[in-house]
Amino acid sequence: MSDKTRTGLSRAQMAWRAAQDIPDGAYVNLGIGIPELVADYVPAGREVVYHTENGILGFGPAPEPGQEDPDLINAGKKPVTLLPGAAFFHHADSFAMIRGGHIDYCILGAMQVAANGDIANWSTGAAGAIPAVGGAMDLVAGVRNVLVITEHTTREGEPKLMERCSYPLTAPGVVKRVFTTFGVFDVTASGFLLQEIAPGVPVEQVRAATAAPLAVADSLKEVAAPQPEKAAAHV
Amino acid sequence: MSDKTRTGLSRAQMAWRAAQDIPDGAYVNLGIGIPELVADYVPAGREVVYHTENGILGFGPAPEPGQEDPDLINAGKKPVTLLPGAAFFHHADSFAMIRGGHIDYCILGAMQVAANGDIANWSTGAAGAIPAVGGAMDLVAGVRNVLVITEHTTREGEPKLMERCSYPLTAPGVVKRVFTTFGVFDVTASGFLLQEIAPGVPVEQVRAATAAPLAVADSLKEVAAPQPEKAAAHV
Amino acid sequence: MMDKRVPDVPAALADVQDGAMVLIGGFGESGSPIELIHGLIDQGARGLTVVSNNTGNGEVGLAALIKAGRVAKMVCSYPRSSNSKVFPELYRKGEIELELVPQGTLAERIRAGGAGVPAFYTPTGAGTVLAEGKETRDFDGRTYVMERAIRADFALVRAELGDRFGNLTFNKAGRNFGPVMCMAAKTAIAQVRRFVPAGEIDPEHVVTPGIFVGRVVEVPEPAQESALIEQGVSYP
Amino acid sequence: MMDKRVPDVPAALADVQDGAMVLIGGFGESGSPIELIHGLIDQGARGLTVVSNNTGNGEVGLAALIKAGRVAKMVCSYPRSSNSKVFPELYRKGEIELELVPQGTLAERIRAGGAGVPAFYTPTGAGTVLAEGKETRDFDGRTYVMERAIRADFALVRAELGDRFGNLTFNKAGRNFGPVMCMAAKTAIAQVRRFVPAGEIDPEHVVTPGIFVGRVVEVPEPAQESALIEQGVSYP
Repeated sequence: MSDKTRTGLSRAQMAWRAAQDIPDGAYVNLGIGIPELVADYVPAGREVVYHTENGILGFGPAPEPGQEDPDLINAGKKPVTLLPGAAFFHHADSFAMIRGGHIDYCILGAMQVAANGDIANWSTGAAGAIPAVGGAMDLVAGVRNVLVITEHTTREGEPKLMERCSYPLTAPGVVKRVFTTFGVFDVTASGFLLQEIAPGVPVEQVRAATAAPLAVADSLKEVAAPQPEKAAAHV
Repeated sequence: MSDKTRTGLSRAQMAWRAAQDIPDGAYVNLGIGIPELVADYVPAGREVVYHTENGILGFGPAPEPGQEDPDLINAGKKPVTLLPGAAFFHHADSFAMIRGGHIDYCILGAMQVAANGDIANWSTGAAGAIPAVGGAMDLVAGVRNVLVITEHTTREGEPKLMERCSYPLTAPGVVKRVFTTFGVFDVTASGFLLQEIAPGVPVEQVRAATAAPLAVADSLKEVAAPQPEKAAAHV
Repeated sequence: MMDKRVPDVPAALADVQDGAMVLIGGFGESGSPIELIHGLIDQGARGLTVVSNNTGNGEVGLAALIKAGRVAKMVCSYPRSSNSKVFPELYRKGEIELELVPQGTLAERIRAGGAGVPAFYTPTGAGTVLAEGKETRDFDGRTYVMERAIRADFALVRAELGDRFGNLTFNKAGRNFGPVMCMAAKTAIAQVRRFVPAGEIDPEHVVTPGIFVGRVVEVPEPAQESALIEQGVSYP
Repeated sequence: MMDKRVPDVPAALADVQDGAMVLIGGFGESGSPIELIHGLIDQGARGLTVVSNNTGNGEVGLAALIKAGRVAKMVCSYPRSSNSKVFPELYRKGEIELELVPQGTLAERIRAGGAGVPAFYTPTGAGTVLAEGKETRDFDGRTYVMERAIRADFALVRAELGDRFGNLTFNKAGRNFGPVMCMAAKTAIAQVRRFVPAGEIDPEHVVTPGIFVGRVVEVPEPAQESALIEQGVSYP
C-alpha cells in the first residue's frame, strides 16, 4: 500500500480535513482514535470547547509525563489537562448536554455508515463478543452534527460505506458527513454525495470501494489537506 | 371562645404535639402557618434538618433584624439563616428530594382531610379564585410521612375532617396523622382514629365537629402539651 | 474566541421575537432577573408565553411585563402572592391565559426539556384536577401522570459570577430555577453581578456550565423587587 | 445528633444482604470506591446485582468482586476494557447476567430513580437492538424509547470531602456517577478522602447534599486500581 494514489489520505489528513468543518465557538465531542487527532488541526483563531462524557467541559491536551491525575481523564480514559473556564459535572448532567442537543459536533469512528445516515459503530453482532456500547448511542442520538472519520474500507478491504448497515445500528439516520481515506462524503436525502476527493484517487476507485450508489458533486474538488508528512508532523 | 374546654389546644400546643413525633435525624419540610411553629418545639437532643423547596437544606431561624438577605428565604418567602452543614441546590434537585422520598416528614396545614387520607389544601375550587398550587402537590405525593396541623373546624365552624373532601384534592390517600385543636387523629384503613384528646374536651364534642365516623382508641389519653400560655411563650 | 459577554441589557435582548417562549428565573424576588425583565419591556416583544414560578409583585419586574400587556400566557405554579394585583386582574378579565403546574413538575419539565427527555412520569398531581386531560399510567401499583418537557426560545436568569464561556455561579437560594432554565432555552441570558476572567471560577464550583448559556451581561447592583415596591416604583 | 460518619469500612457495609442491588460509582478507575468494593468482598454478600459503568480491570476492585462470584448480574454500559478478563470469562461461561444500557440512559435511569420519576422517554437507542422489547413512542415526529428508573439498596461511591451530615464534594471527573447514585439508593455509602467539620464545605459548593447520603467513611489514601494492577495485586 505504498502507492499514494491508492492509499489516499493519511489519518492525520483526514483529521485535518474534519477540523476545517468545526466553526469558532463550537462545543465538540471527539471519539476515540482518529477523531482525537482533530483537536490538533482546528485552524488558528477558532476556539473550540471540548466535552467528554465522563464529566468535563473545556479540557486540553495530555499532561506532561508525571502530571497525570487518574481523576482527570477523557472518555477514552486517557489523561487530559484543564483549560481556563473548564467545568466538572456529574454523568446525568453530562448526558443532558448530549441528549439535549447542546453539543454542536461529535466526530466519531464507525464500522459502517449507510447511505440513509445509519451508523454502526458499537458491535459487529458476532456471537460470543462481549457487547459494549458506552456513550456511543447517546452521542449519535443527541448531538446536532454527527460526523464520521474512518478508513474508507476495513483492513480486509471490505467497504464501510454501505447501502444499508449489516452490523447492529448505533442509531438510524443521523450521520451528516463522512471523512474517509478517499474524500468527503455528504449524506443526502438521495444517498452519499462525494464532495471532495483525495488527491490522485480516481472516482472509479472510490466507487469500487463503496457498497452504495455514489453521486459526485458538480463542484467536486480535491481535498486541500497538507502533505501527509507535514500533517503527521503535528501529531 | 375563652372557655378552654371548648377551644382545646392552642396553635402553639398543636405545634408542640406535632414536634414530639419528629425523631432525631429527620429531614423535615414545614408548611406555612402553624407548621412553622413546630421547629420551636422539637425536643432537646434531637437534631432535625429542615428542607425548603426553594433550594436549601439545613436552614435555621429568622435572622436578626437588618441581617435579612432576599436570596436567603424559605418557601414562605420569609428570611432564614443557615446552620453549619447547610447546602444550596436548584429546583429540580430540590423536588427530586421531595418526589424521590428523601424527606422524612412534611407537616402541612389543610383545608380538609378525609377519612381515607385524602387532603385538600390548595384550592376551594371557588369560581373567580386564582388557582395556585406551588409545591403542595409535590410534597404530599412525595414525602414519606405527611402530617397535618389544623384547627379542628373553619372559622365559620365547618368541619375540616370529612368523610370525603369537597374541595379539589391535593393528593388522594396520603395523610397519616392530623393534629387539631381537639387532639391527635390517625388515618387508618377504617378511617379516623382519635389517639389523643385535648384536655377537658369531651369526645362527643369532637365527634360533633367531625364530618366523618370517628373511632376512639382504647388507649385514648390526653394530649400532654404544656399549658397554652407556657407554650406560647416559646414562639 | 468564545465570548458570551454582551455590553448591556438591550444587546442581550435584541432578538427576542413576538410570540417567543421565555423562561424567567426566580422564586418571588429571590433570583429574579429584574433588569433583564425591564429590558424586555423596553425591547417591546409581544404575545410572549412566560414560564416562571410566580407572576410578580407590585408593578415592577414580571408584574410590570404582564401589566404592559406583553404576556399572552403564563405557565407557573403560584400565580398569586401577598402583593400581586396585575396578574389576578388580567386573569379575571380573561386577558391572560394560565397553565397551572405543580412547582416540582414545573422544574422537572424544564429540566427534561434541557436534557432531551420529551416526557416523563410523576406521582405529583395524580388523582387531582391538575391531572385532568393528561395521560396516566400505573407503575408497580401506583398511578403516575405523564408530563411533557418544556423547551423555550429564551431564558432570563440572575446569577452571581459569569465568565466569557458563560460559566455561572448563583447566590444562595437565588439559584432556584436558574440552572434548569439555562438548560432548556435555545438562548439563555444571564445577568451576573460580576464578570470574572475565565478560570476564576473553580471548575469544581461551576453551577451552570457555559454550554447552557448563550449570553452574559453584567448588572453590578441588581435592584430588589421589594425595595422598588417600597419606593413606589412602577416600571417603566 | 445527626452523624453519618462510621468508623471503618466494615461498619459501613455490615448490613448489605445477599441479593442486594448495589450501585457502584466510577468510570473505569476514576471515582471507583475501591476500598468499599474490597470491603464488600470481605463482608461476603452474594447474589448481588451491581450497576456500574464498567466491569473492572485486573483482579482488584469491581473485577475482584465479580471474580469472587458475588455478582449475579451486571447492569452497565461498557463491560469490557483493555484490561478486563474476569467479566468476559464468566459471561462467556454463562455464569453472570448482563443488562447492557447506553451510558447516558444508565445515568438518567439512576437519576430518575433518585428523583421519584418511575419512567421517562429517551431518543437514545431508538431503532437499535437495545430498544428491542422496550416500549417506544413518537413525540413530535421522533421515536423515543421508554426507560424505567433504577433504584437500589446501596450505593458505594468515592468522594473527596464529607461531613457528619453526609454532604459531599468530589475530585474532578471522579465525580461521574457519584451524585446520581447517592440519590437512587436507600443507603448511599461514601468513602471520602477527608472528614471535615460541618460548615467547612461552603453551602454553595456542596455537590451532593447529605440528604442523599446514609454513611460516610474516611479513607485518607485510597488506592488506585491501575497502581494495584501494576503491582500485580489480586484481591483478596
